[in-house]
Amino acid sequence: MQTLSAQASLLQQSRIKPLELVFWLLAFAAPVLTPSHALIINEIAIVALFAISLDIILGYTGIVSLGHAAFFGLGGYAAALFAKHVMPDPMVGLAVGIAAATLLGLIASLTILRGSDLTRLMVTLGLGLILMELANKLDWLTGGADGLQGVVMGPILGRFEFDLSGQTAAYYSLSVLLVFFVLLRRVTQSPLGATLMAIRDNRLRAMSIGIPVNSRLTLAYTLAAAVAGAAGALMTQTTGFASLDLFEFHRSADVLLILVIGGTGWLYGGVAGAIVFKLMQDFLSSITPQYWMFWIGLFLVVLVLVGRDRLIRPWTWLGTGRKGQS
Amino acid sequence: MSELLHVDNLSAGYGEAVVLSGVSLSLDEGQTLALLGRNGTGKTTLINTLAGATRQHGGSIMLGGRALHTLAPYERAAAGIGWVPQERNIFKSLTVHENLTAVARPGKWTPDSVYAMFERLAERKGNLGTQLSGGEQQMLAVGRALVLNPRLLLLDEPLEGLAPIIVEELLRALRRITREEGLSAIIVEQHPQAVLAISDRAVVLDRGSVAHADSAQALQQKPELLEHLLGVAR
Amino acid sequence: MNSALHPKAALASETVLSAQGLEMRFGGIVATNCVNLDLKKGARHALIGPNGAGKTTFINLLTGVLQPSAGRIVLEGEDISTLAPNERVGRGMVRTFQINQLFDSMTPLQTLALVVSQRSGLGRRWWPSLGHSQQVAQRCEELLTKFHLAEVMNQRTRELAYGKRRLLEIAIALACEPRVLLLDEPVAGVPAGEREELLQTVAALPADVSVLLIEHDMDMVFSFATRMTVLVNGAVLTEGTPQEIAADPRVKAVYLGHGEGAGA
Amino acid sequence: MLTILFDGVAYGMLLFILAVGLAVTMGLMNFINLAHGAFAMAGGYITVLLMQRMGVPFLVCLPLAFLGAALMGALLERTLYRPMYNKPHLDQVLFSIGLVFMAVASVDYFLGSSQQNIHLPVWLKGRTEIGSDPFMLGMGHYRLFIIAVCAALTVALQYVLTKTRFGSRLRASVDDQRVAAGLGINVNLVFLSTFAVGSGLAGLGGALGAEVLGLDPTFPLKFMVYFLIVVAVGGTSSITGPLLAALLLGIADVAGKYYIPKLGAFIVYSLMIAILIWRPQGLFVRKAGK
Repeated sequence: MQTLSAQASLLQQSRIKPLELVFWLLAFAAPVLTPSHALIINEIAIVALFAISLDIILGYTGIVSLGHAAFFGLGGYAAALFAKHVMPDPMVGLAVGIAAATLLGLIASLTILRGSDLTRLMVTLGLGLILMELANKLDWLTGGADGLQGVVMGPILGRFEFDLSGQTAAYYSLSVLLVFFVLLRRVTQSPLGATLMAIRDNRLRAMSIGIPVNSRLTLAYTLAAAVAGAAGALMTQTTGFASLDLFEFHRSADVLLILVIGGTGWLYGGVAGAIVFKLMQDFLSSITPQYWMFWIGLFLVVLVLVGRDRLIRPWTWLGTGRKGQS
Repeated sequence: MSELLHVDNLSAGYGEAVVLSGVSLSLDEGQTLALLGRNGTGKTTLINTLAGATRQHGGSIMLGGRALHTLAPYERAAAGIGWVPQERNIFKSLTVHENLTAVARPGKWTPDSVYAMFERLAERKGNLGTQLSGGEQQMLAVGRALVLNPRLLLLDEPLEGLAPIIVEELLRALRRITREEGLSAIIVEQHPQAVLAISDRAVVLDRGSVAHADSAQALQQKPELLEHLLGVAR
Repeated sequence: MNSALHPKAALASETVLSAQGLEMRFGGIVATNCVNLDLKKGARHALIGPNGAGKTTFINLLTGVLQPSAGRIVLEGEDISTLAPNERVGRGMVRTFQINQLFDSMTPLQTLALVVSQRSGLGRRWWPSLGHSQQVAQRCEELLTKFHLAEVMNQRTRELAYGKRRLLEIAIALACEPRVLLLDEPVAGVPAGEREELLQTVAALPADVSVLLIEHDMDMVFSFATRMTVLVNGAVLTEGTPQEIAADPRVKAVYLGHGEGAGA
Repeated sequence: MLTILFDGVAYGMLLFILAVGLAVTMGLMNFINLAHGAFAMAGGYITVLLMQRMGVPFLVCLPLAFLGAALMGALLERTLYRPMYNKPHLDQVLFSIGLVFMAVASVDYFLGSSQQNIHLPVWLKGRTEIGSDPFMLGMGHYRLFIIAVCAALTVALQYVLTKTRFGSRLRASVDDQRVAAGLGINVNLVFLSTFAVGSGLAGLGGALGAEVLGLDPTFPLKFMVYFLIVVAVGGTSSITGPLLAALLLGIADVAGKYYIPKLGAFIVYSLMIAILIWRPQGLFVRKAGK
């Protein structure tokens, strides 16, 4: 009594849903509809890109990382330094940022192949801290603690100047986000994406059905690093400034929180999480400037105790709800 | 003879796998039960369920008139369970003496009485768990359960994989513990002959339920039944 | 040691898998002691023996999880003793697990589509969707129907009944198009109600797949196997047809503990 | 050069006392608790408050810091930590990060974000130097005090672990939790007391370390990495592993900052990564290990 044939069922899962189109139209309309909010839209787009990059390794491949900011920061600094010293064109700067992060991702992927969650946690954390130390100590290049000054960006595609209102920046970030989103959406729906999920769910069985686990882990980690580098590059290009803050621990922790708010292993989780997190941060810090960290902390503790999946995916409230979270 | 253990319609397993279904058996005070059956029929699962180390889906277990199945694993030793696990699982980073003193409960059996019964252990008092031979580990596992001064000793394949002379020594010790000292015990074994000789009753499991229950002597006289239930036969 | 070849199975007599003098030592302990075992094409061969006989170690040697101290493993004429586990799968040596090893957050359909794609070399495709290839979807439908998983194909694996999970466990191995299938206690822990479905499915495995079954359940062994090897203390005690093994006094001694066969 | 070594040893001993609780609880319950530093901070602030507001002498504050942090540990273990044990590692990480954020923000709110300092009693101030220049050993009295206290604590800890019944029951639980419970050891109670003592030691370490490591609301975040290095490199199957790892880390950090200030911390982190790639289960854990 098969309702859908196997192929129809699989294709139906990866088909673009109308709701998605509505979302992206709204996203691209936002900078025009609410010009005053263009800057925060730009920030949300960048954080969303950073979040979906972490989702590739955390949500889809099951690798815990507390140092994803390393790639974000490297991409940022590479793009900024390139713009300052070589060529102000944003697109080429973006490519340089991505290339630098990809290279670091490839090298760093050797560290996450073996060991337990704790070792991966430590190694990724260590990488983030090393890069921050390097950026701090190579002050002749990076401007050290007070950051890189004088980063002037040329017009995008030679026509769209970066203006103070931030509308160009917002559209630039949104378009880059869309490009990477479509790319990652295809990857996660593809056979390759399925093998990553298999490794996440059961590494032993993934090996036992012929999946070369280590090369797939390297592939996923490098891809995630590249996308994180793009997000970092967008950050420094649209703000015209690069500082040690790009590598800060709280940035890696925040993006983890964003993913958890939006739900891991679901790409839109990173986007939804970024929107909620940024708006919450904006709202809370206006009330209690220094102490919004307390509310984020409380939110995290409650979220985990209640069970991550239950909170975000409303259909699990109605469903059997037998198993609290993934 | 008053009834010590009463198991009624027990079903249990690990996670969702249901290994035992509808198992009922009873044992009187001072008696020894031989629990037989091929591999994978649920012998170890039954012992582990009595010790509280499995997921019990249903049924009840009464020990000396008190409900055992509602107790947390660590409370079952106090209730009278002396567990000798299948893999022996002696504590690797503790010395032989510490393995005994760490869990000992007041009563007739003390570390010294264990050393008296197993001289080999007395010589190895200061050695770490990892430095013992298979036989010595088995004796320590039995001794460790004895110093709990339990009402019911649970021995899971105590003779498995041991040299014949060690098997003889362990059988002598088990005979002394159960026959002379009157301690009730359930002994799980694949090879029926050795354990039937020192048991009063026998239960044979097949595919998670009781296939046959009998007195030990009666079962020893039915080789063809034994072969059907335990051997390589249809 | 093995009986005369059946005339009608002349073609089938060709050996698909051959373990030659396999040895495995952990420190002083010899877990696998010079084991020779030949699996004919389309064989239904059972490997039995008491606990601690070394069956699991032997399986880990065949699948490459363990490297043997001595001896060779030949699969269809090729020496695969040094190949990594995932490469052996590529050559058709596939195993199932006694304790379910499944992809809990995926559905049976996604799981099988992944395995079939990986097996047909599409595993690295990153642009087309999982359901893109018609052949993959077709093969999935065959497997889903054969293993009675069609009506649960879109449910989360974690929520399936235990019997269905055991069926998926074997379906995954079949999706790897094995030439040699190592079935590790397929009916372990399956409640009575769901055993029949599993027994039929195992009986209906494709004729050209050579199956090595590790099982304690004698009903299953006798209804399934045409040849049997008895492993005791890591060494082969004897090999033969089920009837020969059942009648063999040495096997009785090992299982029932008469005389010298006990313990040791 | 000897002074560097001396300071490194003092720093290492302090790190050990701060991190040993985390090592044992992680070994027992395989629980990634990044919030361990918050208990150390609690001990530090208890001492600061008692000394500044109630004039309690420094030496009396130390045991109070231990008790305060231990009490907090027991309370939190019973309420918040207990439901977390069988959750995946990611949840445990998020949970403990949440706790750290709450601790940092609330201390900042109530006690301000400025660096706290402790008025050490007179006899703890000052330095003595022995030997001539190239081999001059300069020993700060306070660092000497730290080494003495931490050494005493280490000996006491080793004694409790190896000579007492509680110690053998704890090690048995770490070895095989399932069988330990089946033989009558209340593993949850063992863990509660270990968690409390571990937090208490961290609190004591926080109080002792306020002078050397500094004390401000971001303490738990700043030193979280160091605690994790001691546990990851030292392993969790014994306390000698973390002790050696802490000493190694202390000396490497002090020496690194002195000889190559430019890349001081860089050395420590890359050393850690190298060790973890080479032996993921930790440097001092025997292959058989857990």
